[in-house]
Amino acid sequence: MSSVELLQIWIIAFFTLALFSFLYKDNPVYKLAEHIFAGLSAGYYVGLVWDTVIITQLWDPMLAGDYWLVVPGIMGALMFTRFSPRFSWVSRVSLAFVMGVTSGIFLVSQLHGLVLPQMQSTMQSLGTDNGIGAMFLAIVVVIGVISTLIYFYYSKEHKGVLGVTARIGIWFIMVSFGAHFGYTVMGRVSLLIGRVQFLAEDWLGSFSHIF
Amino acid sequence: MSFWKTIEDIDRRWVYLMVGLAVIIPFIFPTEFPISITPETQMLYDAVEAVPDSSTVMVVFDYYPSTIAECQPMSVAALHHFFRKDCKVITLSNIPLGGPSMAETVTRRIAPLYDKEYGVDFVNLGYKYGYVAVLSGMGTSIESIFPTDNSGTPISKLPLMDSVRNYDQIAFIFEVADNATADYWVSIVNAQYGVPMCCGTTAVGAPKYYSFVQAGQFVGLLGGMKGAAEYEILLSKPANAVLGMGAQSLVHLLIIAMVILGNVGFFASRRNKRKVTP
Amino acid sequence: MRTTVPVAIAFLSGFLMVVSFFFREEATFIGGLSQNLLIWLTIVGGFTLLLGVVSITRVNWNAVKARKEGWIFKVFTLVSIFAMAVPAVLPSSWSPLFGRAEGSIYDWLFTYLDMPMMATMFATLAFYIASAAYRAFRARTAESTILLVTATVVMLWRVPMGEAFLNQFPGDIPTFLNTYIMNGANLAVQRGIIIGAALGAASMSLRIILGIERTYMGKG
Amino acid sequence: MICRLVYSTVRKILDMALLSRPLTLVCLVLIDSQPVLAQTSSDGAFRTDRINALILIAVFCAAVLLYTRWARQGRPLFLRKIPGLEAVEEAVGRATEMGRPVLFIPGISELDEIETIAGISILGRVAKITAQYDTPLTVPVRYPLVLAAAQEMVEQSYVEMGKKDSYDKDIVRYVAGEQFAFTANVNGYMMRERPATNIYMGAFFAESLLLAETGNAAGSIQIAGTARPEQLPFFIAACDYTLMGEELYAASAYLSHEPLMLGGLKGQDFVKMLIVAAIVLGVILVSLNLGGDTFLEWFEAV
Repeated sequence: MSSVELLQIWIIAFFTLALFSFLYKDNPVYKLAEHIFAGLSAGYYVGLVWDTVIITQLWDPMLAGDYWLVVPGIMGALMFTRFSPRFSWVSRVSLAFVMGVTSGIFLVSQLHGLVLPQMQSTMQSLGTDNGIGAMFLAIVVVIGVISTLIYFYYSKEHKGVLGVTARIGIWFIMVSFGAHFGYTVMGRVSLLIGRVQFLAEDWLGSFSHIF
Repeated sequence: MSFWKTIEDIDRRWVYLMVGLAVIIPFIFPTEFPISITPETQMLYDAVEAVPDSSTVMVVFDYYPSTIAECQPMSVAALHHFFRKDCKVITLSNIPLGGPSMAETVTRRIAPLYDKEYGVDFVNLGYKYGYVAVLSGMGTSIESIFPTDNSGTPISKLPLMDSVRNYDQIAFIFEVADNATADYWVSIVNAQYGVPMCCGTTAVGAPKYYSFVQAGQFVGLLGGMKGAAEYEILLSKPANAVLGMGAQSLVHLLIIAMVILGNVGFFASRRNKRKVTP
Repeated sequence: MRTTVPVAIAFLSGFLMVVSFFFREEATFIGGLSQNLLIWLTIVGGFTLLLGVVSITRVNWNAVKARKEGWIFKVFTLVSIFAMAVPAVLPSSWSPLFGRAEGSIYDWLFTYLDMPMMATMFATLAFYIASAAYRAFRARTAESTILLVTATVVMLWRVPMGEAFLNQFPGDIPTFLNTYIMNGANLAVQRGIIIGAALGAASMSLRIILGIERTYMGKG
Repeated sequence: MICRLVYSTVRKILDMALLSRPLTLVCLVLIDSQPVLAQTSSDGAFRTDRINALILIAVFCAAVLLYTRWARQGRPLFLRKIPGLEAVEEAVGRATEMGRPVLFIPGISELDEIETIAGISILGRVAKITAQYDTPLTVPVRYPLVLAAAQEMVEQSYVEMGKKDSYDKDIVRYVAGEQFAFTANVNGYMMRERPATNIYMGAFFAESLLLAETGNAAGSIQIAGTARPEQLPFFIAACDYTLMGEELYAASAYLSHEPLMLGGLKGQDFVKMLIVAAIVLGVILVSLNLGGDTFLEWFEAV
């Protein structure tokens, strides 16, 4: 292991332990790590935007003769008027463009790409053609979807039939949330395992090279 | 009563300490348990197997470095799988923070194992702002959205990209995501361009995507580290995800034990209260 | 002027995207136009990423200048921003330390400081989730009991040791869980939520396109 | 000027096309779509195979716009009471009694997220209560645009309650752009200042539990609301009250009585019922073999 590698491992270990230290108590080392973290993450965007947007997407194609790109370039630059109290309204133009295009795609893709297919695959046969198990599953899905939709229906009081359906809905919702919680525990633990793998193997391993 | 009260009001730092120990112990005393394969993983494996050899596919790195432990094993396994099948791989990312560099590092680590060459067998397109625009735009022309690859080489100079114009030339998309970008791959690319795709996602995201699998919008699903471990087993390439399963097991059991203990305490102290105040 | 122009732009660009969805891209003028708008969006939008950087620099700079409490920490934030940003925008032809490629300062700071810190912040969640489960998971009502039981069983099922335990019981519990819980009840609820959320997002988009919703424009 | 003209003309055309005859459009879905759908994949420029999406979009837009118009005209539109809304007011009241601050986080997403907008409108209501009782309020945000919108909202609330003097620009403050840097900072604040009440309303991600657990450790009363299903279990586990999913939007519409929000919600409700009806119809047709497959084709996304 070279001394550079050793240094790198110790730097990672220092910041890892600094952030974990908050679990015990708030402390200055944690605070230091927290502030460096905020700065680095912000700085990362500068390099990324400079390279992937300004150079490759804007500057190079413009030199190659695509002069129309002046328009989005100016619009992008106008975003910064946001910081001047007098001219901040100008940035709305750029923002409106971003919001407009995104909304246009969203309006269509949400209804077309999500609502239609999800409705379609809910319309399953409740018959016994595919066996009792499949029938039971189809019933669970159909009732679950409908009762969930009803639970999130606000135009009527949840009384009578609507009330009963909404009540079934909340039970379904709790089953799903429970499943979600169980699943998520796995995810979070995995990430901790990742850090412990580093600390146990790389960092503790490096001790033998020093001492 | 006081015993249960103490148990219930225990300082949370003791809990943290126990979790820490539960993660460390399996690394010292490793134990192995058989890993069963869930149908969603099997479906994903079969679907990737069914992709024609030597066709062009996309492997998407839509995750932040923070979830590397869960997501990276999936991308690694996917790359093994596609390279083994001699597929041409295009990688890209919709994650500004770290996405493109992870794609670069991982792919360049795996490719030499299969004698794959950059530009001919695989290409890293990198990152562009605005996933909605990127996903829609590539439907017409990939080059218009990504004029260059991640390191600034013009797309026209990469032999692999000669035959690839838009989604029509992509046989399969392997999305690995730790966030909602997977939804947009479904609602835009799958719905409008009909490219078959599957998804590897964190355990947090997985429950939502069962619905997409059943609707046929995803042909398979890997849920969290367990899903990754199953895929590694199917590929006969056990790696990090399989290794992590021991620690995973112990922490799960610890948390379950704590939930049970907490509830016993809750009921016990409630009964005691009833006794005290009739 | 200050409101009308942005509203008109949002309307025109949004409406164009909606219309182009119903026409073949290659065959029509509108298809080509919408493709151009998408390219523009990747450029204009890219700049919004920088707004946050300017904000955080300003906030910290002001705090340091006014010697507010804890200003010394803010100095570290400012130094970190510049250490990351400045070498990244300098051309790599000057020195291999500049630019974004492997071996650059930018890449080094990201790999050895930023990335591990992100992963660590996320990893602390494992501790929090354990203490939340211990403290808050109580069978108080019928609903919370359902939540608790499902969570526990799914937790068992998702790890090899737990699965081995579940297999001790009669009936194929893992298959039952996968079929009727994950692909049954869970799937149904998620689908209901997906549909509801899609309607919500679509309604928001519609209102933005028509200029009814203007909150995003903020003050001024 | 020209922009305005174009805009108002198109708007009028849309209004006429969509608002005047929503019922006709609904009928269209049920009667007319089948023959049109039959002739899919023609090679013309217009995608006839996407006519089903067109119809859905048209019905949806019509419903939302119609209800929005009604709401603006002041027609009484019923919304059921959202349980948990009183909880918000009670929790702020408790902070007043204890003389400790209220912490409000309008999510960590950008202003283009519907949840953020809902969160900010709930913030308006909360700020009115804190203004009335002179309770300190802190609102950390993660985006410059959210900062501007939230500042404006809080200022307006204080002015409306006649407390312009007690409004401080630093009530709403920009913290950090990175998700966990933001969380780390807010967590630090919670442990140091120990607010009596924490309210989380908006889009939350992995930080949900980090915030809620720390808040709990600091002994605060906590109320949360988010539409993210994956984060709801954590809020439910760690907070005293949680608004689930669309309850967040309903709450903001209910509290603000803003016709825009109300109209949107009512329109969505209307379409939701159509969807339920269509699913029931589809299930019946498929189960009884009454041409269900043809019916299913209407929902094919291409």
